[in-house]
Amino acid sequence: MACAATVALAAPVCAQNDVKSYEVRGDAIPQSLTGTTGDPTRGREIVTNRFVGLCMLCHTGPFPDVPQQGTLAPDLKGAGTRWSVAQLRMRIVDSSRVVPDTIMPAYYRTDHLQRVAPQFRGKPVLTAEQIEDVVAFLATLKEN
Amino acid sequence: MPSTCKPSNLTSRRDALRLMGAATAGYALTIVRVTPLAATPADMRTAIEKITGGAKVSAGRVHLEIPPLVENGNTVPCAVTVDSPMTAADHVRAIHIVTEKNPQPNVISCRLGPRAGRATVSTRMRLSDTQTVVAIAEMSNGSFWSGSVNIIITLGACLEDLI
Amino acid sequence: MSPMRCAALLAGLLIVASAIAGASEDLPREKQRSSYDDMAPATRAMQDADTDNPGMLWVLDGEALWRAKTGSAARACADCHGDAKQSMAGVAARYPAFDAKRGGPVTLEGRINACRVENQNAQTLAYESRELLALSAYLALQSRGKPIAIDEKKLGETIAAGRDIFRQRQGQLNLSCAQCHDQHYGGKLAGNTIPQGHPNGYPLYRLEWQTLGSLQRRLRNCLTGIRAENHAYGSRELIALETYLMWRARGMSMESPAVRP
Amino acid sequence: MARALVNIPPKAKRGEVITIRTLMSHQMETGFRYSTTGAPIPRDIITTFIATYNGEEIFRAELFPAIAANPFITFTTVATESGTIELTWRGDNGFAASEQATITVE
Repeated sequence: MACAATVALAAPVCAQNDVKSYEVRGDAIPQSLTGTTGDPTRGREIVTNRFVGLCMLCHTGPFPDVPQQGTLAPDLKGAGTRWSVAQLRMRIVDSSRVVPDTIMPAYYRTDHLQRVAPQFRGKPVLTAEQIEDVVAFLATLKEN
Repeated sequence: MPSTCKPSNLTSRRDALRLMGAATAGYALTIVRVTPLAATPADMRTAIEKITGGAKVSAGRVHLEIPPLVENGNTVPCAVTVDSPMTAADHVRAIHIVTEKNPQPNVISCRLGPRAGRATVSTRMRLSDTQTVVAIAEMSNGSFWSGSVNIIITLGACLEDLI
Repeated sequence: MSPMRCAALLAGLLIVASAIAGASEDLPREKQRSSYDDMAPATRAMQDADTDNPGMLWVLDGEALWRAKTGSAARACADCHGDAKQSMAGVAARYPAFDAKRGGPVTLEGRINACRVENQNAQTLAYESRELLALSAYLALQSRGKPIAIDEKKLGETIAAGRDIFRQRQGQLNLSCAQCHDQHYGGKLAGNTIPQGHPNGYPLYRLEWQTLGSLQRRLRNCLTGIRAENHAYGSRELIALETYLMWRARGMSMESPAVRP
Repeated sequence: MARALVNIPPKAKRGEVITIRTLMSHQMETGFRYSTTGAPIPRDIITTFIATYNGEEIFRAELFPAIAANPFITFTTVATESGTIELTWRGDNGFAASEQATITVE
């Protein structure tokens, strides 16, 4: 019953502005946000670009060409072994649905946010295409 | 089971969380990321040739000291010391600092002589990226010596609005 | 409803709950750590020697402005306050202070401007102007080594309002000040050590800026970084945040003009 | 206001090597930046720094845009005789500033 009462509050998965709807199963989003598989090469560029993916600000990863990686979040090494593609997608789209108090921003959510700067309002951090590229790349990180 | 997609109806709550509220009037955010044109290692070689007039540069005698942890590329402390007795007969005439990837290779060119007593100068420079920095000394006998160091630059994590 | 759906909704609920409560303790005093302690030796050296500290260039300007007659009253700060080394010793460590006339907090910059308007018949100085930075640096220097002491009895409400802002998740990146500066200090955000964020050295010379700047400029930088709507200089929100941060740093030694990466 | 911070020891022994530390307030605008409207911001830097000791040049530096704002330069000189050390900074847009200090050599 408690669940039913909270539907309105806890339904962030909504097509709003640039965010399309997606289906969550457990801790995973099985379907590609774009309907196609992403490009891991482009994904690597996004992940390692501190102004686009922002990943390396917090995460460490097996990228010798990226100096000064963050230490606030888990090493991305082996991410593709630890998680399935569907689980990776969930964690990038909205990791707070897996770890509620995470510091990781939801990369594909535009609601439940406060005081967003005007130029970012209604926009997710990454587009559906970029997220698929990132997922495709992280899935290749098999080395533990 | 798929999650439903309902329009979220949180406007009032979000507004309540806005804390004292209002958007600031007249606020305009301008993010300026300065990405200057970068010189190349070839430009640095050209700059060195201009300094030396094409003379041979030997590695050694020049010590370029830059702290191992450079916290910001906009202000990098550096000191150059040259092994030299700094006598009238044998001294350093000039010390130059050049870089590989800054928009322009030259950083500073200093003229000194035996009156300096020691061949040591220091300054603070800007480094646009992780790169090699080279110091060149011109000796009183016309020979050129150099020392170099590769510097890793910490980039600021956040961009700021230009004020 | 399936358990799975329920779990998803529950997770959603938790987000809401944690956003509302945000209930962590204030950083305990025994854990307070100045950003100075995390700086590289070369950067510390730049702060330590007055002849190497670029912030002292503003202090020199401030000293001259302190003695300069200004406004239609043709009155210098020194005409009323005398030698700042005596009259202003420890003053900046008590700002923001409670202003009885306004019934609320006033920052050091706000006090300087109020004094200009009320006693010198001069124009206010803009935030981040050379003059305001110079005067505030000169005043703050007179508190160097003094412990920060905010009037928590009179400024309790402002401190509480600042704490709320400090703990509010905001911006496209949905981060609060507290998440970085209470919970993850010491960690590396890219190559940068996250400091506890104590304002014990303002105005300070930031290597990144290559100039002196106020605490409010720094706060605005952080808000920009998390892609949040910004607050205007001198706004109630920034003053509240400034007051809370100074209270949070109570007892710490003033280092102005500090040098920071 | 062209403020400088200069540190020259007021006293030295004859023949002693002294270090002169200088800090000059100047933004050192590189000429490689653009304003928010996309217009290039013109270069405005200090280009030359000269030190003289009783009128004789003892040190000179040519500065480029890669020198950080508020240029900091240190160098050494042999304390030869009592007198005046004069430091001069020159730059774009007619920038000129100088500082003097006296030194007593025993």
